[in-house]
Amino acid sequence: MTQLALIAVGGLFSASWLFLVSLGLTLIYGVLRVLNVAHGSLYALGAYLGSSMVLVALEKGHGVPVSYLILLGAALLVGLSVGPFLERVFLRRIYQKEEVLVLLLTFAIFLMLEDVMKLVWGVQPYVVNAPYVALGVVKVGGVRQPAYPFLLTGIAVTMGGLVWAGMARTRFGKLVTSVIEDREISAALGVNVPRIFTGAFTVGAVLAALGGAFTAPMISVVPGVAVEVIVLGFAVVAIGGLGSIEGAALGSLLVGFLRSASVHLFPELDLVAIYLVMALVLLFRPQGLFGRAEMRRV
Amino acid sequence: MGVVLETVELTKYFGVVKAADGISVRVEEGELVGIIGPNGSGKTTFLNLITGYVRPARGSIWYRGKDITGLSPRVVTRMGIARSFQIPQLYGGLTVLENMLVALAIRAGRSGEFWRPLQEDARLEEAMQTLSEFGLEGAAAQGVSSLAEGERKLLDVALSFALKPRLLLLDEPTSGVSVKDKFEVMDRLVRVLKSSGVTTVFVEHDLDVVMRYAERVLVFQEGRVIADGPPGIVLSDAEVKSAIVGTG
Amino acid sequence: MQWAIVLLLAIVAPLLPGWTVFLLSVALAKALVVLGIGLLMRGGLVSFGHGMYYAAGAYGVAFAMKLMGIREALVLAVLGLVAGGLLASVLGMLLARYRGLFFAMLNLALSMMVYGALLKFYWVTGGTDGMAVRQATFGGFVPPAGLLRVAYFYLSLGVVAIVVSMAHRLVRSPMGYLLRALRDNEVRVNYMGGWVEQTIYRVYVLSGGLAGLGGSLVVLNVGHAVPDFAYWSQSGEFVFVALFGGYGHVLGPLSGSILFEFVRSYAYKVSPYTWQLLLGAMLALVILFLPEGLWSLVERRMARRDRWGWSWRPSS
Amino acid sequence: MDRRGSLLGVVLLLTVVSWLLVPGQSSAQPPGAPREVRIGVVSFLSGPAAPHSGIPSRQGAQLLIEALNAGEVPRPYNTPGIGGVPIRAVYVDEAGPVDKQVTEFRRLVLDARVNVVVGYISSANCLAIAPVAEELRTLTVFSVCGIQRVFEDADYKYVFRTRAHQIIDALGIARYVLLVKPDLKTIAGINQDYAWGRDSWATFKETILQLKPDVRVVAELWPPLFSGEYSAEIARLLAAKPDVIFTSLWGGDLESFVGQATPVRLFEESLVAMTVADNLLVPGPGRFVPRGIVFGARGLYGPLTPETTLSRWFGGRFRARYGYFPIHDPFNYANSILGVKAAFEKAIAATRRWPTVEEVVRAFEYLEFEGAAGRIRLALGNGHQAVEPVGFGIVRSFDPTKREVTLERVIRFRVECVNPPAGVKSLDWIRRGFPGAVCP
Repeated sequence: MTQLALIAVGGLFSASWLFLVSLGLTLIYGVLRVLNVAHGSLYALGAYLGSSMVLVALEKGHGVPVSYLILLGAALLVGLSVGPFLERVFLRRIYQKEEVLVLLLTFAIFLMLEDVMKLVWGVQPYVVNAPYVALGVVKVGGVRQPAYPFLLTGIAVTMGGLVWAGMARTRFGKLVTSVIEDREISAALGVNVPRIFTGAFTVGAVLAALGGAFTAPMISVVPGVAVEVIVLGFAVVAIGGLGSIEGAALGSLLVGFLRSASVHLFPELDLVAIYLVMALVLLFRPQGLFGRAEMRRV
Repeated sequence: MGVVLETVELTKYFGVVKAADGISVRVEEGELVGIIGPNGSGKTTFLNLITGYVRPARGSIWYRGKDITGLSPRVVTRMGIARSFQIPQLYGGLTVLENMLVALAIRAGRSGEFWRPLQEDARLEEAMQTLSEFGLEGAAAQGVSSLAEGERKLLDVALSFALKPRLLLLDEPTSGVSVKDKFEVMDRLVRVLKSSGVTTVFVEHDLDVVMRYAERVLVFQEGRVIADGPPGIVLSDAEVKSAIVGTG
Repeated sequence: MQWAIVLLLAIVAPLLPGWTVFLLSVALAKALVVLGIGLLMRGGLVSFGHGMYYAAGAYGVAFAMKLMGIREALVLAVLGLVAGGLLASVLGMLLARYRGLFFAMLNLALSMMVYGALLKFYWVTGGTDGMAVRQATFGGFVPPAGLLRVAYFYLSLGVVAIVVSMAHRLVRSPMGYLLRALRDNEVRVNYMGGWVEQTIYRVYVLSGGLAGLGGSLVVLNVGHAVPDFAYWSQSGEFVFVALFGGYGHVLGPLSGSILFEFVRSYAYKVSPYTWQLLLGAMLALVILFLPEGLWSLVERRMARRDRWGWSWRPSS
Repeated sequence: MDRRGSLLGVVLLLTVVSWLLVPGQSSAQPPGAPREVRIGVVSFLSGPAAPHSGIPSRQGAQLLIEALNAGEVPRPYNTPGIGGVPIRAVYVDEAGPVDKQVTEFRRLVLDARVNVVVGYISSANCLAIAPVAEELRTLTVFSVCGIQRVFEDADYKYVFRTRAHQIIDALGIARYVLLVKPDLKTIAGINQDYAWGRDSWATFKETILQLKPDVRVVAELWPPLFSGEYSAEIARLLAAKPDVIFTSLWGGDLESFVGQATPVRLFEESLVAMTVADNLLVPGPGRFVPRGIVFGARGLYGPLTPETTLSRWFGGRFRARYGYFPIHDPFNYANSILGVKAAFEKAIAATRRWPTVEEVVRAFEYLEFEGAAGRIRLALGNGHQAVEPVGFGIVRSFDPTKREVTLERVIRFRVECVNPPAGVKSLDWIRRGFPGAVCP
């Protein structure tokens, strides 16, 4: 019983994190058809800026509660500045090119940002876990569990909900949906597609930075944190269906629970679990769980 | 004269749209059949069904006495049914000549050959000859993306024609072609087709074209064949006229 | 054209400083992988998992040496080709159905599983510590230390020369054109009666074999095989080099690979702390301003010469 | 001889000796000396292994080389440079695939013309580089990498390792926990899923089961390298309640693990034994060492460093310059460089001229030299592989400003206790019950 409860809670934590990491990725793909490798860099930027800002605030004597707002602020700062910058300066130039070329461009951006972060923050590790510790622990099945990951779950659900509602309810969201449905027709109908692109990329960047900023209190932020995120995010998005928000949610849950179960039941599988799911899903449903199979009109 | 193509009660719905609703049609050897009908009446779907691009929910398709229902476009094409497309389906990165050479290599079953060049003398000769039949020899070295729409349509048909099919299905060969050039394109097409004697079914949007070139007309409406006969008789029918003009 | 380059490399190599010869050998070997990936890319298929075939070739050599005691360089190279090709012929049956990003991602997933397997079966593969590969022999001889690198270099060069000229034939053959055709319009290939899956499968197996061949030559040069060979970033690097050099011409991957290795080594040398920045910036520039790869510069230049009427290129 | 004559003799002798000894004169250099000795220093300058390993290593190497050139290092290294010849360091990034490392090594030797290569942290890189060093006949001294296979499975002439292999860490910590917790019944392990994690856990488990066969293993967890998120693993460990948890996590992974395990009091529930705990002492905001853990530093380094003239000097200099007491990596790199100096100077003393590589190698074999933190003896692998003592303690307190821990119940294991005798493979030695081991 205890084990089941632990698997469930661990799965939920893992899934929340994966969803936070993959939501922006799938959104950007859905709108821009760009598989953004630099997503990992935005995540790392969020983590670095978040932890260093919290650090300064704590040193100045601000209480821990403020730090959550600071993390949010850091994510917004990164997303709203770096996001549009990358989109306008780099991506905009080559949208009409093949997807792979764009993907490699984001890979180039990723490489550059790796060293830029090193130049800005140095190679010293950042461990700023006050926000993590402050939330205390809860008991699950008689076993102490940190409460912070529940905050992550909350943020993941909120963000998922906001993005979903934003797409369904707001004018911008409807424009985005129309661009997703058919770029050419939307453009012909007077939708400002480039603006939609910048907007969607920025939202995706904010989400990536948010994932990084709120993961930072749990981990030691060191060079290279970006790399792991990319592959995990890609895997989740591929499982769920490229461009699908529901898919990212389901993919996260699937991978999260499998990882958690593997830790408790077959620890040897931990490393390959996610790729196993990915390969199986893609073999039987290549478009992903929620992806749409597109048929070409002739 | 034998039956080349026969469909029996072909049925296919896309959601609530009846793309094919029990189509039974028979095409004889050497015929030149025109299909007309308003947008969304199931004309293109009919071609897609025959060639295996779309699988029927019900019904069967017979080609020269063989059941070809559910076979893939590749197999159907190999059996001797070629088609052209409403939006020309060309290899945009290749030249006109290369497009034609690829068609010829595939027809000859040489597409897996990796040792000898595509541009073999015999193949080149046939390619140029076929292109000149369609009046495209002057554009041979051009990339297909730089062709005018009429030329693209012609090339699209030429590629199918080069496969030496027994049955040729053409999807709106003159759509996208300017009114001025429309008859010129059709004249050329029909001349080539007639001289080769290939059985042809063409889908058309334009009443005048069908009137002038088809030997027999099928009128489609909401996935059903509502009239079948010589153009002069069928197209003078009031119901048919309202169906085509009214919704078209 | 390619023969002129091969000849040039063959003459120049022994005169170059020692580490350059080594770098060239590795670059040539990797060019084979890139060439295979480039062939697939001509067909519109991008694999982010060819590292697994590269690793298959490398580990194939390591196991052949360790378990069977085979040390003959050429035999080992062929074994690498077979290992890569075999793995690709199995996985290709699944993968030939997929296109676009799905193809890319599925390749990535499979290669990460190969990576995981190499890591997991550590009692056989040595895990992340990898497997050592000893010096190979050439026709039964062990070259003296001073000539060893040159021998490996000529082996790589010879293999590359053969493969490049075969690839050059292939891209001009019906199969080569069919590959470009199906990239442009798969539907039309089907409607000509062409067998898309079969063509993709064949090219996929071929590219897997080339990756294995490249892996075997790299590991003979480097002397050590590690699971990282199958890691996604290695596969990504191959795709990058294919684009960098340009896959429109068979010499693109070759020149791209050589140039890339030199640029990377140079970046390590001049800025050991920020070489990624240099490399990233270079990649971004190529993608933004030369999306057809560096070789397109050469082609443009040659086209201009043609126009001036003193072409020295054999008719093609 | 009368007194005056003997006095004259003494004066003469002194003059000659001082003429020979005074540094700074060109005559202090042996004949045939080059203008400089170039040393390639390879460590991770980018990627996740940089902050806790690569950068401290480089700091240690740089500090020592500068001090050597200035002649500021205490005896017996108080002569400038190597044999009077100044050292020039060429730093190289160890990040990147193994073929890149082999290429860079060749470039160092053939293009940058280094005389010696020092460094390497990754075991895979050490295994790959060793044969290349042989081929290029270049003196290569490994500093940190731990894999015992390098010298147990092969013989090398030009390759040395001036630190003990990784067996001492896991074997030593197993002996330690058996001493401080003799009644232990259950153990668990959480180790990264790659060679270092696997080898460390195998060594620990085998040693425990060898010495106390009734111990049960209740969990073996294998998080991927650099995963950074351990809540599921920690929950499993809390539920399993093992007496002792062994971990070889290092760097950012270790810090993340500590950060996540502290609030749920894992370190109070079980005795957690960390072989690379000294990584937690690298400066950086917000980082801490939990109380009550078994603290290992891969030898006698960090807080376990013995008091010697050199260790006091190196530790003091290092702290003054970089703000923390050196952990094992800077010590390891310093030891490699000191070993090179010792070997060169031993060879110079023997030949009275600038030695060839072969002569340095001969001098290096079975060398015993004063390391930056105690003596280093090259006893294994035909005199190419160092043996070292190792020690552990339990953390009583941590001072975050000085970045220092206070340890209690410190136990040091002598060389003969934790290193296999020459000619015996480590794992065989453990399985056969440590024949010849001399333990407290």
